[in-house]
Amino acid sequence: MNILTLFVVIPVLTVAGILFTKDLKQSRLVSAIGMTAQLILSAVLVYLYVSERNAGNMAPMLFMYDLLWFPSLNIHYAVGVDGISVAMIALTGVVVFAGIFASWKMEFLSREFFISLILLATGVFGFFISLDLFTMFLFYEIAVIPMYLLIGIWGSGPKEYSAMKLTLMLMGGSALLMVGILGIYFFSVPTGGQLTFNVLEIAKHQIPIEMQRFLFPFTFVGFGILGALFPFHTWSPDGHASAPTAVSMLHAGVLMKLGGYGAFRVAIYLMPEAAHEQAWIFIILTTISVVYGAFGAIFQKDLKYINAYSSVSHCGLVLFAVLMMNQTAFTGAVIQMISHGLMTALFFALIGMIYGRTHTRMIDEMGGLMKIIPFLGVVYVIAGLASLGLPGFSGFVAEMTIFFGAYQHVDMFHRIATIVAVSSIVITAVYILRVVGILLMGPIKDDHFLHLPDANWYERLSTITLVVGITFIGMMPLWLSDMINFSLAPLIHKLATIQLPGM
Amino acid sequence: MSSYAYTLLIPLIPFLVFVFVGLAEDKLKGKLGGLIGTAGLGIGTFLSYYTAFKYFITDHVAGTGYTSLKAFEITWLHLTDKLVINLGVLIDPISVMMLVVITTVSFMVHIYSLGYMEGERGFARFYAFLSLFSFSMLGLVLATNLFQMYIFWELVGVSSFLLIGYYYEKPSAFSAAKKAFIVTRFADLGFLIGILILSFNTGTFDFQTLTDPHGLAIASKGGAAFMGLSIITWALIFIFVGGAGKSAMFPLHIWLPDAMEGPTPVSALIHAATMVVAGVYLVARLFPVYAQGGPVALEVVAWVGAITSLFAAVIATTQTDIKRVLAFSTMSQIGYMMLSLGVSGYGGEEGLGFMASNFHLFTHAMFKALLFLGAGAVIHAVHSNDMNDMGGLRKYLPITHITFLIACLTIAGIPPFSGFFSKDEILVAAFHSNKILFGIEYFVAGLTAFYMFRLYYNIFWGHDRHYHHTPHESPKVMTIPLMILAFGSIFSGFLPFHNLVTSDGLGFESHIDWMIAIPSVLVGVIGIAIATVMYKTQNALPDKVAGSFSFFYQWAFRKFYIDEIYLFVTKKIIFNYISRPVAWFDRHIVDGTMNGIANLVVFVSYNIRGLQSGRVQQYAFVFVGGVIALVLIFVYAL
Amino acid sequence: MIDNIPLNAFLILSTLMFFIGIYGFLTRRNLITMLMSIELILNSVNINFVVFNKFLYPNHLHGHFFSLIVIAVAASEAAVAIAIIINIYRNFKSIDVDNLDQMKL
Amino acid sequence: MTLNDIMFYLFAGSILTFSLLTVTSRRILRSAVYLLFVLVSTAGIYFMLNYNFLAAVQLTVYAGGIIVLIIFSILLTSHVSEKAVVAPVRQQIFSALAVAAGAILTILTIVKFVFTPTTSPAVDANVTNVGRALVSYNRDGFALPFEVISILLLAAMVGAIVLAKKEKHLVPSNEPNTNPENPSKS
Repeated sequence: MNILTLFVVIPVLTVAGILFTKDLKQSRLVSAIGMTAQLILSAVLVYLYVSERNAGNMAPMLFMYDLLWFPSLNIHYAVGVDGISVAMIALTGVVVFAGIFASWKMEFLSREFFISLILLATGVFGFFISLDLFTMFLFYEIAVIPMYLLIGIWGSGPKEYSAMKLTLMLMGGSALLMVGILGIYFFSVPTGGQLTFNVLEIAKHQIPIEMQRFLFPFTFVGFGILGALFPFHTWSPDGHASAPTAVSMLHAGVLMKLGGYGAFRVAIYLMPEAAHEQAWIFIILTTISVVYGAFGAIFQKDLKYINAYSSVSHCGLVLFAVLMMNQTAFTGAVIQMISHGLMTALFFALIGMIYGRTHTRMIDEMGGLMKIIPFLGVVYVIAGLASLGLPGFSGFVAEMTIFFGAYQHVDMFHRIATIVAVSSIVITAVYILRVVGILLMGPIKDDHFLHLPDANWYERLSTITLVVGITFIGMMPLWLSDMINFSLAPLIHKLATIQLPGM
Repeated sequence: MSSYAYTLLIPLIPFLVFVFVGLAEDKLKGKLGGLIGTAGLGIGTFLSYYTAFKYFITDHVAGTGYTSLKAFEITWLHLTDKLVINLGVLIDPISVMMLVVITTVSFMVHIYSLGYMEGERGFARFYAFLSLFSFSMLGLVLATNLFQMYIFWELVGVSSFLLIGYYYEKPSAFSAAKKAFIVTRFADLGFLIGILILSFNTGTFDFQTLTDPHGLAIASKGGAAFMGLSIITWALIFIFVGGAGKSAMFPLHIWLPDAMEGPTPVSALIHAATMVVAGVYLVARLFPVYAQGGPVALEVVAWVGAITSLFAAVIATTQTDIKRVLAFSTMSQIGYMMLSLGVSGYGGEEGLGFMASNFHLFTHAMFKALLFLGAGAVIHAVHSNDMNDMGGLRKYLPITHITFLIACLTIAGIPPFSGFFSKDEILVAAFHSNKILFGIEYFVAGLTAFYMFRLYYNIFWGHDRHYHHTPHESPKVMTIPLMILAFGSIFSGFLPFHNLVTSDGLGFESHIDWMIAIPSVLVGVIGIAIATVMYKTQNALPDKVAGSFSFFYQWAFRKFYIDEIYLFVTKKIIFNYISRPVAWFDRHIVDGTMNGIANLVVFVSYNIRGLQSGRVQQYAFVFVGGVIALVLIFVYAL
Repeated sequence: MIDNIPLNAFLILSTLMFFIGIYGFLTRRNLITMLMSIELILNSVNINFVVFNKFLYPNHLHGHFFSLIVIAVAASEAAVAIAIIINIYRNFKSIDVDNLDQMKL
Repeated sequence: MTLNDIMFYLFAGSILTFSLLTVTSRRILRSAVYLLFVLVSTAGIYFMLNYNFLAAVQLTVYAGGIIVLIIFSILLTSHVSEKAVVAPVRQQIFSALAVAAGAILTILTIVKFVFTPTTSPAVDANVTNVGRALVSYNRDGFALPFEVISILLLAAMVGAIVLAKKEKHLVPSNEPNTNPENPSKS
């Protein structure tokens, strides 16, 4: 069997396995085994990919497999990966793995919980391996639907409201996306002949520029909603705040990356001309996202809200970089996706663990936790420092690559946008340190907190996995950036050869 | 060239120590963590001295200049085709000098802390952070390129943050740490923008390429102009903003006094000797670019330095917290260094200011670390920072007293202590460049002598206070570093800096200009004399003087209300007028729109629901109406 | 026999009857009277069938038989409807159509 | 104007009058009686059209069967003297307007349309012909509809019985005291 297909098969088998379990212990064991297998598989994929490239395989996509499953519309199950997808798959593997261990104590309807969680993961994995727009969209929907259940059933606070809001807004995004994808399909082969959903096929042709102008905003905004593009980001704070820990992790860590990845792989790759023309609008929006999310985070009191706004800011940076449309910025965008995925998953995991102990997420009700739960405290500080872009952690690499990439544009507009975006690093520092200060430092506010237990083995496993990922990328970014760089070649080539009307 | 490859170990050992001690913190009982840290740094110190010896003496071919060489370099990240981030080790006069400074002071602080921090919770953590700081600072000075410098610049900032916030249970300590981090981070924003501009226009981060006199950076000084200055000048000004933040230059200095919340050895290491001079080092590192590519930027440096030195010295005369006095003194002295760089030219005698700046950096590191460690010993003895709680301590703390006195004389510029030599060079350089700046510095020299001796007398003279327990001299592990640093303070002035550390690598003849030196010594002596009159014995004179200048005194005491202005801007304006409205806007406008759309749908469907009333007659009515309408449309209208 | 009466007269008669039936259906609140309105409607339709048969296609008997069938259907409809009405009456103690809005739930 | 004409207008007049009375009368029982008159008049029209069999069926099934059924159910569900609740005036006006519009439209259409009768020889609708056609399965035979109708009638009969039969706990009664004198009934 094709190695990529395994990424869909293993979760499905895991789900099937969970169906036969009876209680929490069994279902979490099965999930853990399945997702560990998945993580190992991701590692194997990275290894295979790198060795294949080193062996001189220059094909744009590796491990291709193609199966026609709906002939009348020419829809294929077409899979294949390049460096970017491999990186995203590895990220997903890590985050899902950590997510399972973060929900080790999910007592309520545990079987159903793990099933939904792994279905969600299936969708995400499927999305990243797909080369066929329709199949990609299908997997995207598979990922979104369990979200509703996960938040609506296992959430906290106004969970029905949040679940509804999140799902409806994402579905709104899907609707726009559907228009975009169908449009692309119908204009995929302008010279006549069999229409196709295959990304690689479409990329060989040029979609008529009039259609691009019309379809690009649909596609970009459709993915942008998932990537928390201002002003379509409001599902994110509410959704994240209500979601259970593992879901927040997966959602912010991976699902939001679908937006960035899709915007890049579909919107920019297939419609570069329109992207060039309309980029300025979205650059303004994403610049606003970056700064605005950071400012929004300063004033929040709920830990999850803070992190959700920070995600808005960081994901804004991803889209910002994608729109800058040069190699460095693209590389930065991908690294930022991975880096933010790991960091935010770590944050949400920690928040979940802290909440599980103190039963509050309001920062002003807590204080001095560093003394009580040093392990979680230290990891929280690490996550915070990574998030504010400290060298040695992945965030720094990503942000710097983005800023330097963005600054390569010679005109004033891009420059100013870049400098405004750069200023977010200060604001980020402000809110991160504010939280760290109130939450972990200072005197202990509540005597009830005095005897809270520090992290368990599974919590340690979950967080350490993520910390290792963050530090590894932060310390040795070269291999990752080279892997991504190589895969960008077709796109860069396409960008270099497009004829820009009126330019 | 690769014969210097071992220098890689100098930063690497502290890093490994950090990782090891940091991870095994709980397991390290007693002083084990500290001993490991100290041992690691001891090796580093030895290697640094060996490197200095080798670079300046053994490997140096007489009559030639000192060249810069890369001992080690790896590629860390590709940004664009041209911009590559390397990590490496650059060996040249200033980096070797900084190696010596950092390892010496850091080693002393490591030893000293074995005594000072004894019994503190998180002793091992303290040493882990110290090692992290040493690693970052060494990485910073050994950087081969601007970006590596930025990386370590940030790391230095975070280790400073961690160390200031060492007593994290104290809210004041943490808020000081936060303030330090955020203010310097804000400055780093300038640094980063500067790097962006500079690297884009020159296509490189590498120091050797940047400072190449025929390189792009210098050659393009007349390039594209923006608001009257060339792009390179702007870049340099932005970079200087970063340096000013780290070096606590006015108006980005506000974090430094608060940073005194950290343990005293930390203040000695980070906030006196090493990290705060990073800004000076940065400008010195890019000095050829500044001098030849953007003279205007250099003028900015000079004026900011002069203003800061004056401003800080004035405040220092009014403070009562001994560590804060020293902090302002540090600012003032760094202002000197900046000024000196600012008035310097490039090459030969012109580069006197450059040499003087580095010279002063070196001597200052010695005597300021000494002062801080001495202050630490005093605090250790009386458990207070406030000089009103001190007096007559010379009997109890003889060694501390003597070393402190030496340091005070050094900073006051009294020959033959080292401060005299370095300060004299700065004054000469200023004299040749700008008479106004020279005048300011003369005045500041007097003020410096005055406030240092005010401090000295208040601590060691005057009458006894009622101490909780009789103050006693610190253990040997603390006094020996004091003695070593005192030794350094006395004799480092005789080092032939004009031959070793110069702007172009070539030595030049330097001599003491007695026309300037004698008045400067006199000014110092006058300052000391005034302080003696006012503070040696308890009398009412200080209050009278303060009273007669009450308005100005109040201003200076309140540090010219700069903190309040910042607080106003951040708390009131940013917090209340930006962040709060953004949060509100998000909740009510953006989210409100989304909810509004949802509510509209609910509203519409609620009303449409009325149509589905379950009343047959209503359905029938609509049905009939519909049929009629259809007939009208299809039979009559069409 | 009635050839001198125009076809339109019959049609207008049945139209009026039809709409009177509809009027009744729309305005009466009582299920039984609504049922009677429906009978009126059916009746008017029957007239149409018959008249068309007679005047336009006297060579066939289709309209005639259609009327017959309609009558049969009307009978069975009435039977079922009345059964339902009685059932409703038993459950709701009312056959006022306005009370019967449970359908929407 | 022949007698036939007079007869026709008489029938037409009575149909319209009694139709109106049927749908407007406040007493349900009277409505039923007025409906009976309408149906009988309709049968008269059929007679005039020479469709004797149909007229007979109309009289027996409609006037005889259905009306009786309706009257029974009225008696079962309401008191004889009870006056029907009248719909709100607004509803009446709107209905009347809609109905009037519909009627006018239809009549206009009828008037404008030109009907073209066939020229083929007529078939006499006497009982013989009707009966033959009803059971014939030739091209113009109606055996199949006839069977369908018979099944429908059967189904309706069964359905009516099932529906009208009193069933236990069809709807859980909220008012157990409705029939206190006869608890075994429910």
